[in-house]
Amino acid sequence: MKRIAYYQGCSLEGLASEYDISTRAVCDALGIELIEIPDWNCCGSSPAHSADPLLSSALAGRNLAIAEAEGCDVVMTPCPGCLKSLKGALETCHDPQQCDAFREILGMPFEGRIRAISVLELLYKDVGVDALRAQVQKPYADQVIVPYYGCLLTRPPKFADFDDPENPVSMDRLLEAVGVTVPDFPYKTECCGATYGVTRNDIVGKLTGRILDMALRVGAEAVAVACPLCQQNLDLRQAQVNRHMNRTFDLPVVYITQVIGIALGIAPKELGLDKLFVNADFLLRSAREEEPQAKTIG
Amino acid sequence: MEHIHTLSIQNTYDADFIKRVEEASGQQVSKCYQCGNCSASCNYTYVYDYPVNQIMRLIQLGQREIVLKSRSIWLCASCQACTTRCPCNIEVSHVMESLRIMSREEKMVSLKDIQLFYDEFLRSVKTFGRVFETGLLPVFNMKAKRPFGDMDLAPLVLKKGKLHLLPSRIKGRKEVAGIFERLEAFHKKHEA
Amino acid sequence: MRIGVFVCQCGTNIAGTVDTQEVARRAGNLPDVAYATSYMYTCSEPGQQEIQRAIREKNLQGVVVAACSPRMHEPTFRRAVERAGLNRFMFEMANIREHVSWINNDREANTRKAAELVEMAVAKLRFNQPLFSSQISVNKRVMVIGGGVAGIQAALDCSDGGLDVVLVERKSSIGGKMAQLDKTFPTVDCSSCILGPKMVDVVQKDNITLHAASEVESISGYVGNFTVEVRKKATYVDWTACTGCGACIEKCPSRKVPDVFNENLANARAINIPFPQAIPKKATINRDYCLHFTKGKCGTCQKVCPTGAVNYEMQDEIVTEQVGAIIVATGYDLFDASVYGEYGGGRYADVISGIQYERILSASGPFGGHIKRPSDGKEPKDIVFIACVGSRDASVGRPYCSGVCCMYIAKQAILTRDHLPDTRVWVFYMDIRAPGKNYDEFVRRAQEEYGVQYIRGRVGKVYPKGDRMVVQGNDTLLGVQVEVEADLVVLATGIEASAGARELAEKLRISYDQYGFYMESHPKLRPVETNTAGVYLAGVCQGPKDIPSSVAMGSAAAAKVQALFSRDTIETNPQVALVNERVCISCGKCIQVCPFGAIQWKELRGGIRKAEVLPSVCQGCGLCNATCPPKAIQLQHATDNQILAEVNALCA
Amino acid sequence: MSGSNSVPVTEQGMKIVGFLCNWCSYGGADTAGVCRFKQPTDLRIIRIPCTGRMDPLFAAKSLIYGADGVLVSGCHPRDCHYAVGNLYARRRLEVLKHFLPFMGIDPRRFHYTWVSASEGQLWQRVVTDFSEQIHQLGPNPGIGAESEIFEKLGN
Ligand SMILES: Cc1cc2nc3c(=O)[nH]c(=O)nc-3n(C[C@H](O)[C@H](O)[C@H](O)COP(=O)(O)OP(=O)(O)OC[C@H]3O[C@@H](n4cnc5c(N)ncnc54)[C@H](O)[C@@H]3O)c2cc1C
Ligand SMILES: Cc1cc2nc3c(=O)[nH]c(=O)nc-3n(C[C@H](O)[C@H](O)[C@H](O)COP(=O)(O)OP(=O)(O)OC[C@H]3O[C@@H](n4cnc5c(N)ncnc54)[C@H](O)[C@@H]3O)c2cc1C
Ligand code: SF4
Ligand code: SF4
Ligand code: SF4
Ligand code: SF4
Ligand code: SF4
Ligand code: SF4
Ligand code: SF4
Ligand code: SF4
Repeated sequence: MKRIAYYQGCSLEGLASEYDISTRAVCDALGIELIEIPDWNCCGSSPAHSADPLLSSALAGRNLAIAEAEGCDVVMTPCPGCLKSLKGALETCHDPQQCDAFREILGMPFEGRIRAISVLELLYKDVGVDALRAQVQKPYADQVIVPYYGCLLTRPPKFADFDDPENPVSMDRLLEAVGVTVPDFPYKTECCGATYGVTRNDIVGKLTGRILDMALRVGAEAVAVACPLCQQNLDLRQAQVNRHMNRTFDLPVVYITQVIGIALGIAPKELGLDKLFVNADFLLRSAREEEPQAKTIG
Repeated sequence: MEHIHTLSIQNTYDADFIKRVEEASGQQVSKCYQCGNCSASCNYTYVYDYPVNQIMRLIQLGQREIVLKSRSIWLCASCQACTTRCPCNIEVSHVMESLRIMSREEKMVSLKDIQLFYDEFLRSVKTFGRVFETGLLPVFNMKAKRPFGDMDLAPLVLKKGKLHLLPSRIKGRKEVAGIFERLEAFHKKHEA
Repeated sequence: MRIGVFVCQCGTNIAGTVDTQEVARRAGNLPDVAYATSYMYTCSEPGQQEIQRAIREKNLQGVVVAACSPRMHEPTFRRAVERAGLNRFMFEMANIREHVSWINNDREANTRKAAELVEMAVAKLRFNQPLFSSQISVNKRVMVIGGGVAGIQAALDCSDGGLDVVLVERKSSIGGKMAQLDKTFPTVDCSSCILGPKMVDVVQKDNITLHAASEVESISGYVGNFTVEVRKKATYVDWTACTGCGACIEKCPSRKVPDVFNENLANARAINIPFPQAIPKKATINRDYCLHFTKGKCGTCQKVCPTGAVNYEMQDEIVTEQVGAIIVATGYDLFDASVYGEYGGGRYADVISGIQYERILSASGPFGGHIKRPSDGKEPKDIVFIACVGSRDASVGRPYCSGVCCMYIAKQAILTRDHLPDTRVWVFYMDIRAPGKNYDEFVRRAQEEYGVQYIRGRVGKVYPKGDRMVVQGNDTLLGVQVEVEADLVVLATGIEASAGARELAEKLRISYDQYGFYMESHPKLRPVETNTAGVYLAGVCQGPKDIPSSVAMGSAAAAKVQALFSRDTIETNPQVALVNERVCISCGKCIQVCPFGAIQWKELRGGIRKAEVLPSVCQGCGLCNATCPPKAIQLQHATDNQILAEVNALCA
Repeated sequence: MSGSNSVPVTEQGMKIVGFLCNWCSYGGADTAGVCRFKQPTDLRIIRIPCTGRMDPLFAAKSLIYGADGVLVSGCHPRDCHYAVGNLYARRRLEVLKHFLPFMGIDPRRFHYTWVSASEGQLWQRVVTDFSEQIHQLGPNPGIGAESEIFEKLGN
């Protein structure tokens, strides 16, 4: 059995805490043991990258080194931004031209044997769609949810080894496995404004507005995400978006782990459903009632 | 968009710039044949002063100052759409990233706010080992002279119990600070 | 050996900077040199007679001429010594003009250098052996592989020249891609109207044997005498009996078979004739969809066939053909657009390829020539073309230009505006490549007369919005991102090597480039020949090209074959490798390296094997010679001894 | 042979053996001549059908017998008249280059390159540069004599 280290990253400690608890709850329900990286630090995110790629690699590298020292084979992180930093660090570590500088700056032993994966890859590849389907206790009945992967999860292509960079399907398949109806969503990988939440929320307003609008057009009741930044932009900032775009969006934006958690029979509170800004109780529709008339609700 | 009148190419041509960008990014900029796919795919083209394909063209023409002073390089969100679709296998996003670093080094940063946010972010990491979201925002707002930026969100966040009043200080923050220090020493050594 | 040396002055070309008298004098002191002299213009008629006279009078057994480059006059002098009774390989040249007198003015150094070059030539000549060509007879039948327009042209031209032709086509009908096209640029005339008569000619010529639904199984032999095994695939219909009446097709209950000829825009039946003008017009059963084969249930076609042609027991058959030359014209395939996830080809019904659009435009196509979109049959109001899909794109491994798509986009845009004057046409392009006669004018016409909008920039993404598609691109001339909403998106998918091209090349022992296109012998001067004697190329199998060039190449290949067949025998080149069986240790290394497959095992008594060179196949590269560990295999006229003699003469 | 460097070597010239393939480089050398591109006089060209015919032994023997330099030139990779001969040559000659120091021969005395029949100017440069290099190295002191290189590489 693989030893899986868990790297939650700063966002999941703060504004995205429900992503953290739902990830842990789902893994627990599926019998996956997560070993939290002791005393992990921030991976540096885009600011580190824009300052110096070596800084980014070394910051992420410290977490990898700790996980490796704990005897783990893979590091799983729910945050695509962190994933990019972790993969970047591994790339630097294996690049003959950079590895010496990397090691010097990292300043601790690290072999670079470990792999970095996202929670999505863990569910899609390691657990598998069929195994997940078999564990569903409360399948959804008629909920229509679009999967929104965001820009980083499947890019750049050299890092996206588990799904197609242009038309990823892993989240589609996972959602379908728990009974959700998944329409074709053309904006799966469009960027939502990423880190400009703070500095330029006019940009976020426009880009996020497009995405929410397209979700409504294809008939979605909610957007499923796998990235804390996407979630914040789409959910927390939905009111800002409404102001910028002169709209009245009221679209739940839920973490994929929350959607799956409900279907696995986990209590909504244990998935942090109450922490979302736009109410997402529609998810519970079929979870409460399994009789056919449930279909008439809503 | 600033209008370039006549660009007397040789007067502002910096051949060394092309070389430095290529070295820093590991990308061969001369491979770009100006298809425009990067700009077609970039969600930020509308706020850029030069669409990213023009940034690539300006590098090819050695126009260091226009490039390093452009707003585009700071508005790039590293979303990788350009890298993913470039038919010439250029990691365009990587080039943009290298330009940000160069513009910082050469003191040509156009959008100081974004740089400031990045700096505050890293300061937080260096101090606590993790990012302290609650602390980062007010400091940034103050320094950026936008005291009420995002204040509309505070009550929402507070209500959901998501606002931490204290940073989580990790035990290994000395180790993390050490990374910053060794990096600085490393660069000093290599400049010498 | 008695050797004669002739040092040419070439007027002042050589004598100006080389003391030719001195060179001749020093040559006279070399071992075995019986006669040495200097002459004004050695290649002139009197010069050659002087050599012949010396051969006779001085009883010379070998001749060295120190003059210009052997690439210039070696054949001249070889003929000259032959006329005087010497074997033409008892001759060597020293290049003292291009390599000496013309590149430096230092008379002393030049003279010394010229003398040394003569010394080297003499040293080599002392190891020369007479070599003799042999004559091999030529089988004057030609095989053409691939029945597209290039192959058809080649077959008809050979047939007109009185040759017997065997045409092998892997599909059930000839015609290739051109048969699928609606109209052709730049004249916009009907494709099947100009191709149809040529296809009919093929079956009407007595001297053309057509094997359709057939592929080449194996090839052996060499120029003049190839043996080709052809696999005739089981069609489950006896073609000698089938009249092409179509009764079977009408009654066949299996109706959901992808119609390949119509690029899957319609359905066909399990028993089918691909298109009305098919040649041969014979039915074929598609096993994968036939209920008889999949479920063991049906037998309708057999029952309704008036001639009793249907035969479910039919097996593949191998026929052997003997030919003297082969023309390869296997054409191309199209890039699979679904590789571009961002364009949605293969995912969205209204994102189609250029060849699919040809079928839509065609009056015999799935919509009877009415332009409709596949999803709901509506007439499109906006059509977007995207150029260079799977071309000029290193990220998908296709960095080359497909050469024809700029033109076919213009053609299809013009035809669209002809059919539907109210429909707007948008073309996203990077560069317009239209270098043929009347080609650029044609593209200009699309813009000037037909109002087609060209937008310069590659497209980032295509996605559905409502029941239309949004094309997100960039106008690089304006420097802005642009969006165009379209009802139909046509991807100009590029040309790639046809499936199985590499395997066929290996059977033919011809080389191909990294993309699978066949390599011509010389990119400028031998464009239809390959490096394997007797094998010629025509059409797109050599690289992307349009119909006029494919046809020209078909005719050129036919002309090459006629030239080859104009003699009854061909002379072999005797400068080939030769194995000394006593020295050969049977390691097989030479067999592995020979690029032409010219070496094979020869079984001796007692089960011992030794390498043996097929002189008619060997091209004389010498790779085997350099490879052979005990140096058992020696390239005649460039043996180790000969080359080392030159080295010795210079260095020792 | 010490002190031979002080002898004005150009007077006698150096002995450089060139092995050129018939199809490309020999033609390139002809083109250079036709264009009257001036070149040093030290080179003596041996015509071989293809660089694939080039037995590394020819080069080694030349150097052992006392040639001061050996130059091999053929068609550019992919342009080989015989499809792949030059690719084999490249591999073999690369090995030879690494082997020369072990014979005590300065590997700079050996060079291989690609020149096509139309590249007269390139040929002029190749010959000039290589001849210059050999003049700088001076006459070949004989096998084993340049062993300081051997020592350097041996470590
Ligand atoms: C959409 C589109 C529109 C075009 N429009 C025009 C136009 O308007 N004007 C123009 O000049 N050009 C046009 N072209 C280009 C034109 O199609 C080609 O130039 C022409 O068809 C090339 O002919 P060919 O005989 O070389 O190849 P093909 O037409 O591909 O014929 C090759 C034949 O060989 C057969 N074959 C393949 N492999 C084997 C094998 N191993 N054994 C036996 N048989 C084999 C194939 O089945 C096929 O029948 C267009 C191309 C496209 C894609
Ligand atoms: C600057 C330049 C560079 C080029 N570079 C390249 C290149 O790198 N690669 C390439 O592939 N192509 C190149 N080309 C194109 C190339 O020159 C032509 O494709 C090629 O020369 C055409 O050969 P031809 O025999 O058809 O015509 P020509 O070379 O023009 O030969 C025609 C001959 O016919 C003679 N003639 C004309 N009228 C009569 C008459 N009435 N009676 C008798 N004789 C007559 C002429 O005197 C001439 O000798 C280049 C062209 C130019 C202008
Ligand atoms: S990485 Fe930057 S330049 Fe590239 S598409 Fe994204 S935002 Fe635009
Ligand atoms: S996508 Fe690549 S080739 Fe095209 S303009 Fe951008 S950088 Fe240049
Ligand atoms: S043989 Fe050659 S060198 Fe002599 S005259 Fe003829 S052309 Fe000139
Ligand atoms: S198989 Fe029989 S029924 Fe079918 S087309 Fe041929 S002759 Fe007609
Ligand atoms: S046997 Fe097959 S081909 Fe014939 S009619 Fe039935 S399904 Fe069609
Ligand atoms: S012909 Fe035109 S469309 Fe086709 S690959 Fe070349 S440039 Fe692109
Ligand atoms: S000389 Fe070349 S072609 Fe001839 S047998 Fe040897 S390797 Fe083959
Ligand atoms: S390489 Fe030489 S020894 Fe080996 S099989 Fe061939 S000829 Fe015989």
